[in-house]
Amino acid sequence: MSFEPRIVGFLCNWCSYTGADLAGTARMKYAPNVMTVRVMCTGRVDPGFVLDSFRAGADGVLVCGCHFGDCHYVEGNHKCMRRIAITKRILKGMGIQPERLRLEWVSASEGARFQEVVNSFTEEIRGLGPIRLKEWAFVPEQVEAAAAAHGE
Amino acid sequence: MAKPKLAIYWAASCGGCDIAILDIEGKILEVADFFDLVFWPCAMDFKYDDVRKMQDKEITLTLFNGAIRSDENYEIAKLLREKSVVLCAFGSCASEGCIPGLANFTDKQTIMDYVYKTSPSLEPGNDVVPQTNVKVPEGTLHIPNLWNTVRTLPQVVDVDYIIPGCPPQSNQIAAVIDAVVDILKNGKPLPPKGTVLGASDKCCCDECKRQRNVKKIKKFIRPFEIVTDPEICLMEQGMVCLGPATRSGCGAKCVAAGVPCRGCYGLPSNIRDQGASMASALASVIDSIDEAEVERILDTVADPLGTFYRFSLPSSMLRRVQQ
Amino acid sequence: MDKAKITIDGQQIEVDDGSYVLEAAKSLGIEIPTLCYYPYMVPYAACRICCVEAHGAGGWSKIVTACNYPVWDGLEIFTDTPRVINARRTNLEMLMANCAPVPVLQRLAEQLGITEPRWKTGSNYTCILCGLCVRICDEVVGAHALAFINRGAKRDVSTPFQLDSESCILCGACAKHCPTGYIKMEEIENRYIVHQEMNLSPNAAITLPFRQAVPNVPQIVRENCIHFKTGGCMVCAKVCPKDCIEYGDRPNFEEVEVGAVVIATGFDSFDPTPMKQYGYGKYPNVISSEEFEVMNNAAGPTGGKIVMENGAEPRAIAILHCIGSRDHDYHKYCSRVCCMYSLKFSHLVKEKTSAEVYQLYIDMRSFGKGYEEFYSRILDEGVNVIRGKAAEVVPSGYRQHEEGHLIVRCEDTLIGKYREIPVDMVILSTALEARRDAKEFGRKFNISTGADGWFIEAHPKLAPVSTTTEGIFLAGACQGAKDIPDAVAQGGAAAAQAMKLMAQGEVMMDAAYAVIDEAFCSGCKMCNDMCPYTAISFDDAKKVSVVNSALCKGCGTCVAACPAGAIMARHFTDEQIYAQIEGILA
Amino acid sequence: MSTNKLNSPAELVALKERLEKNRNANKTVVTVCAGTGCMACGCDAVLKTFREECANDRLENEVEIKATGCHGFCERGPLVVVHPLGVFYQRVKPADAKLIWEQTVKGGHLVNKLLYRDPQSNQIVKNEKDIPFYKKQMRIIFGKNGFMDPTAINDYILLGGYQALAMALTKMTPEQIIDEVKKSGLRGRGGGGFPTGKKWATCRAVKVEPKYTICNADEGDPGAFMDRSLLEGNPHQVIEGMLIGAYAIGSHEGFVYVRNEYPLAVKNLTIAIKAARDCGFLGENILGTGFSFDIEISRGGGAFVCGESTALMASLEGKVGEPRAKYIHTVESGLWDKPSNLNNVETWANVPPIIERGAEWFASIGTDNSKGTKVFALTGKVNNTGLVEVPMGITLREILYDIGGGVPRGKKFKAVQTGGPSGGTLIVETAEPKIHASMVAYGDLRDEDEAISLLDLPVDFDELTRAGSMMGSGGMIVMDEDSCMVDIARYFIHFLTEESCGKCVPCREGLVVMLNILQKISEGKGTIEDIEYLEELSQVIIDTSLCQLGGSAPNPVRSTIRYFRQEFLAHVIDKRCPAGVCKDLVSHAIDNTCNGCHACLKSCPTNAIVGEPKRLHYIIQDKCIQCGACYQICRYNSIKRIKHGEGDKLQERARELWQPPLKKVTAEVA
Repeated sequence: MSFEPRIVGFLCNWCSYTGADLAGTARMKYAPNVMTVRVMCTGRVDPGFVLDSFRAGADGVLVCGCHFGDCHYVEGNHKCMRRIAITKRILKGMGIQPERLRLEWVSASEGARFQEVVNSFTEEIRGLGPIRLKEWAFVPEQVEAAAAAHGE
Repeated sequence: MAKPKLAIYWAASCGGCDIAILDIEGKILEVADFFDLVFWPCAMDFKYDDVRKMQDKEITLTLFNGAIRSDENYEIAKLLREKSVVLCAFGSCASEGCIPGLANFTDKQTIMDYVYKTSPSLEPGNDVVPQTNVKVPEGTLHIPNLWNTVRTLPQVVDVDYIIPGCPPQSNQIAAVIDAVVDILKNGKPLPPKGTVLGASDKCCCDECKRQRNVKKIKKFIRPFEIVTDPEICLMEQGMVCLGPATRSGCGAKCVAAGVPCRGCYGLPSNIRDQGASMASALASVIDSIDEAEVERILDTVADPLGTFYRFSLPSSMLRRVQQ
Repeated sequence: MDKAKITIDGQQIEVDDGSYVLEAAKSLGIEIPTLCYYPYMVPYAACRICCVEAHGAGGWSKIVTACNYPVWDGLEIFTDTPRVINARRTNLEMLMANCAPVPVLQRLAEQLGITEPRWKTGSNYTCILCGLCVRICDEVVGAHALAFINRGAKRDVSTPFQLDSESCILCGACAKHCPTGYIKMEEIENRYIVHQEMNLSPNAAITLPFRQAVPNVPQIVRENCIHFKTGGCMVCAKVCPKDCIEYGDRPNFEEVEVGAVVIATGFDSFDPTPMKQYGYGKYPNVISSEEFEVMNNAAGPTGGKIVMENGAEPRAIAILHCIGSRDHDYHKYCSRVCCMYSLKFSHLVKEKTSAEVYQLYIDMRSFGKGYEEFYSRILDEGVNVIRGKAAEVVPSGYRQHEEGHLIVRCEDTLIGKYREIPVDMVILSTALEARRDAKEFGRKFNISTGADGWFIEAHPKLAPVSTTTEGIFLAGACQGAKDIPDAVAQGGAAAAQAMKLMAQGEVMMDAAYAVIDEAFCSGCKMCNDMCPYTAISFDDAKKVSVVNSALCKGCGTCVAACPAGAIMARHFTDEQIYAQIEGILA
Repeated sequence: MSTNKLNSPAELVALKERLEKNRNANKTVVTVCAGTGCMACGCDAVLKTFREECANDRLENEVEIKATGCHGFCERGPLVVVHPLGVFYQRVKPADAKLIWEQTVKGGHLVNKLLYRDPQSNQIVKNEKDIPFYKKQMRIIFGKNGFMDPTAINDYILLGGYQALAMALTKMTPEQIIDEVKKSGLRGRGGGGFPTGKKWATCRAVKVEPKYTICNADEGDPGAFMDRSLLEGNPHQVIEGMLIGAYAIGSHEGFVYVRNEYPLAVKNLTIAIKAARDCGFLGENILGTGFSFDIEISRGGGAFVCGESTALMASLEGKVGEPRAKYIHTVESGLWDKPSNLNNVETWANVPPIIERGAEWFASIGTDNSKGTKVFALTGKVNNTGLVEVPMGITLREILYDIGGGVPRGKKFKAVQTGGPSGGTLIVETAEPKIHASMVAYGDLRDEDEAISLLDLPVDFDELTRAGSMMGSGGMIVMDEDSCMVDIARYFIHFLTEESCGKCVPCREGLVVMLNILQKISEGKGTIEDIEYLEELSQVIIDTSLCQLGGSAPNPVRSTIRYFRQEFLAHVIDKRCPAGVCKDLVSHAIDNTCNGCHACLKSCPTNAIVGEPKRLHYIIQDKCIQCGACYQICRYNSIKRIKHGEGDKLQERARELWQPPLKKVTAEVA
């Protein structure tokens, strides 16, 4: 069975979430891989959410907000843009391809665009393959077994 | 009544925490007076076997400093957990990984290669690399195995309390000891499990005397690049100061000296990832709405990960770098 | 001050000692002719036209100049003795002998009964060297940019070294007071049609801010006022009988606390200069609709006459619709009002001139009440309507007599033919567009603008005058192109909305807002500047930041920014979101 | 020069005595006139020669060489006087200086060829005072000039200088001084003739501080140079006069407005002011009396109008030199709107003698209303030109014949013009018929047309004014029969047109109109009406002009029409210029008296004269530009100025009559 990426999508309430809604009501078909978390504004998206998504097993994170100038909260999207920029650096430093995090501007009227973004991102992640965080959890049994092996 | 027993141990650490304990000055006599010091390898000659021989929960209090990064560290951690009533992660290494935890940015093999093969201070051609088991005529010599990933104490055993800091400030140690004495002497109830002792819930800024105002940053600078204004928030002067994302308790001494906070007291209670939190805050105050300019400004942050995760990498959300 | 009793032509008058005969005579209604006298300057006594005969005790008499002869008690003045008249006439003749027949001299000559000067020296100066210009620049304006040069018959008025003066402040006082027109302001805009500057009045320093201003009192325009350039002049203060002139007055900024704001900032007119094909700015007789309005104004530069650049009446006018509207290169929207005002223009043109009018339109959108009827009426008036957007305006230059005329090229889509229409004037019905500072302005009120720059209403159908910011309402063309009835209707609605808020006395709040936990906030002030709604303030007593929940819109930007995790976004807490992440990835 | 400040009048007296004691009355002093006139003739070189000779012979201690101020007899410069012999040498060349040095200074002999020879008696005159030119003069003001070095204050003190000041400051109140000046009858010498004492009294009465004392040294009249000579030759007397005046009116600041074309005057005055300051005559606490006064020099650009008091003050203030109406007098509101007392150089110079010798003495000189002396600059067609100081009331005849020595080349006096450009031209004698023949025909006889000779007119303020001229600053231009009055009027009006400031209409435009008319007349295009127009314009310009420059500007026209109406009529009716000056109305022609001396031919700038030597010469009329060069040069009176267009006719006739000259033709000419 082919790899089905798991993607967390943070969508702003006013543009992208509505845009997604529009795509839905317009019966536009798009990849089901994106699981959305609604936030009031992309300005709410904390880098911690992104890191936590990867920790929790996501293969990609998509953040969608209003176009510059259209932000319902004037400039929350600008702040998001800056935070995403720094988050990508963290991801890169942590050994995760920064492409796995994508920021897109989708307005309420851009259902088609939402469809296109989701599809292309899904395909991109599919190309990148799954990520499994190595040695994230501490498993005593593994450690003890190794110790035993060494202790001979 | 028999004296309560106290154990102090160091795992992967620099020894600074032990010195910090000694730094409580006269109080150390009070400690010696009140406690029966049963285990402190740094200070006196004790054998692991002596501990192994003890009854379970015979030790009243264990102050454990140092990260867990070898079989030995892990074994003693488990041992002390068994023998102690209260196990305290003492200092940054034990509680969040600290400097030893930066090893998680790389892996065991790279470290071993560098230390024993490629380091410039080595004689060329050296290929003597320590082995866990070496057979010698007298038998097999065993060296504990170094782990690929550094762990924190709470990640490997159940920990009751955490005393943060690299090292914990002496006055905070003294206060904790006073509280412990108070509990033991007067039968006061224990704080809930998991409480962070010797620190507060607020962040470093709480103790910082510098004036804070609107922060708008066009370029990040490093401490040696300017002569700092003694009155104004270092972050407003363009430095990456981890103070806002660091638990208070240290007295903000570094900041008072003009050196930005590096975050040794660890993350405050309400957040999950010190580095991400700091990064988010920092990105928020960058004074630009132009993507290219934002990237340019971010380029001025030297070693962002090392800066944001200097003390907390093993306890952060991602814990280690992915290869 | 001491008084002096003097007699002028037999009439007695008591005036201030030391005042001048001319003023005294004036107050008696005796007009003494003069060429160089100006009430607000030191008498110069150069023209000698004002001479009168002074008689004193002891029977002496002499000719003196009235403008600067100080009165004294017992002085007797005669203004019309033969000697005086002769002196005036001869002096004037001397002037006329050397000067061009300028009207001011001609008039005076007529008054003194001279038909032709007895002498002519052959020189023909326009300047009569009355010195008004030099003195006004010196004494009143204080710019000291003009002076007499040379002496005797070669005397002239000039700037230092006869170069462009650096001291000149371009006030024009010299030109204004020059009685002969010798000094002229270099006319840059010697045109009937005032492009760009949509002034309804010349740039006088004392003016009404605009017609129908409230309160309807004049004000001093500092940029134009001589006093504010040189510190001199102040003639208005001398003239004002009520001492109303106050040079120290400055615009005041007053802070008013309000609970609701109605934004009605209107629109900008589209600048058709970039549309090269219509030649706006290139051909003088291609004008914008706003310029046509200025011209049509009875108080405008042409006095309401519809004229071409050269002052002549146009014989044919083309009105081009949809300039900048319904145009993929400029504005895609329909500006809604142009069709109707274009029709109005053709009506006005027909009414005021005998010109032929051509309307070139894409679609005639006469949708309002009575509008279609007006359209029919225009058609009855003989206006030519051509369905087809004008392609270009070119000069007609085939024949000499056609110079300066224009040709409008278009396709008449109803007959399917290419047409060239010769006209004298082209009016461009320019689009309505959002004010260029709308975006910046919107930021002040935290309201957003759409792609076209118009302010966005909260909901196009359900909340057409509200905005996403509570208490801010929109009215008129700032929200989108609309005509007067629509704007008035929207204004009424916005006012009602504002009234509603006031009547309620309390404000309903959204449940999603941010809260700062004092226990965790250590006052780093990271969040304070973060809030676009200035909902976060700093509590200096507690050294913590606090969120005003009434102002907070719950966007959560501050929550993400707080490095200590002290801020909580209600309904979007960290725990909730982490739980969601955990949940969807489980 | 003393650098010791004098702190009391007594010290001044002591200084004078000391100087007198030190002076060797028998010491030989060679004075060389270093006035501008002599300087132009080369007195510098003469002076240098004397100094060299003196140095060569090591006689510096025995002989003093002194450069003095103007002696007045400029016609004969450079002038040298050897004291104590009192020998007066004239027209001394540097080579002559050597001769004088050897013969007179060292040897005590006279050098006859350099002595003055009276043209009338043909006698040699040894002493300066015996020369007729000086005999009729009364040198009150210029008296000290010849004896002192203008740059040496001690010379002035030795000659009694500053004694009047000391007297005024210590023995007289300001009121007494004003009284004395009033009694003396001194009137302003600048031209207006306003009583000086009255002016001072008015200025003193104004209760505004500060008051300014101004000396008008802006001498603009062409031909007048007495102020210049005075400032150059005796600046201290002017300074002393100003000091006394300032004390009288209560002023503490003074200005000398001097034109920058007088560099020597500026230089000498600067030196004198500094010396006076050093000696304590200027500055704070003068001579220990508590009175303070100082003088500043202001140099003018040389505009004629700046001699007018209000224009001068405007110029002093740094503004354009333009007059303003004087309905409020400058003594009340002048320089910087403060009371300002302005007097002319010569007026100031008159003050010290009045104080020193008393009002009665001064009032004894001159006529009823004009007291004292007046300096005239005698120029034009007269033998002895120069500066002459004469008592008021002297007749024109005395000035012209006795002092001036008559008209050169045996021509006849025609007119004398006094008072500068704005003055009038007075008839003296005329070769023309008194009444023009055509006048009878027009019935245009007037009172003024009665022929009168004004040769015996006493020269004073009122008489000159009555005669239609004015005293002015003292210019006196003598004209002989070759001067055309229309041309003279045109010349002066042209000058005034150029120099009018242009502020008021009558002066600026009226003069242009007048000039235009005069031009027309001199071109033979005038009409009878033009003369009437000139008279009418004159009246209106006088009536309505802003300042006295304009108010007196028509004087040249008025006076010439008054005395020489017939000459004007000759121009407008006969189209003829009797004096043969107006180029459009005259032709030059050679008559049969020509002896072919060739002088005229060489002088002609356009080569219009042709002729072989010793043969009759001939003027090609088309080429002649009527410059008159030949007329001036012809010694045989063979060049005739005749009515325009008649030259060839005369020359045709001359050709018929001409005969080769005899050997000795010159005898009949002399």
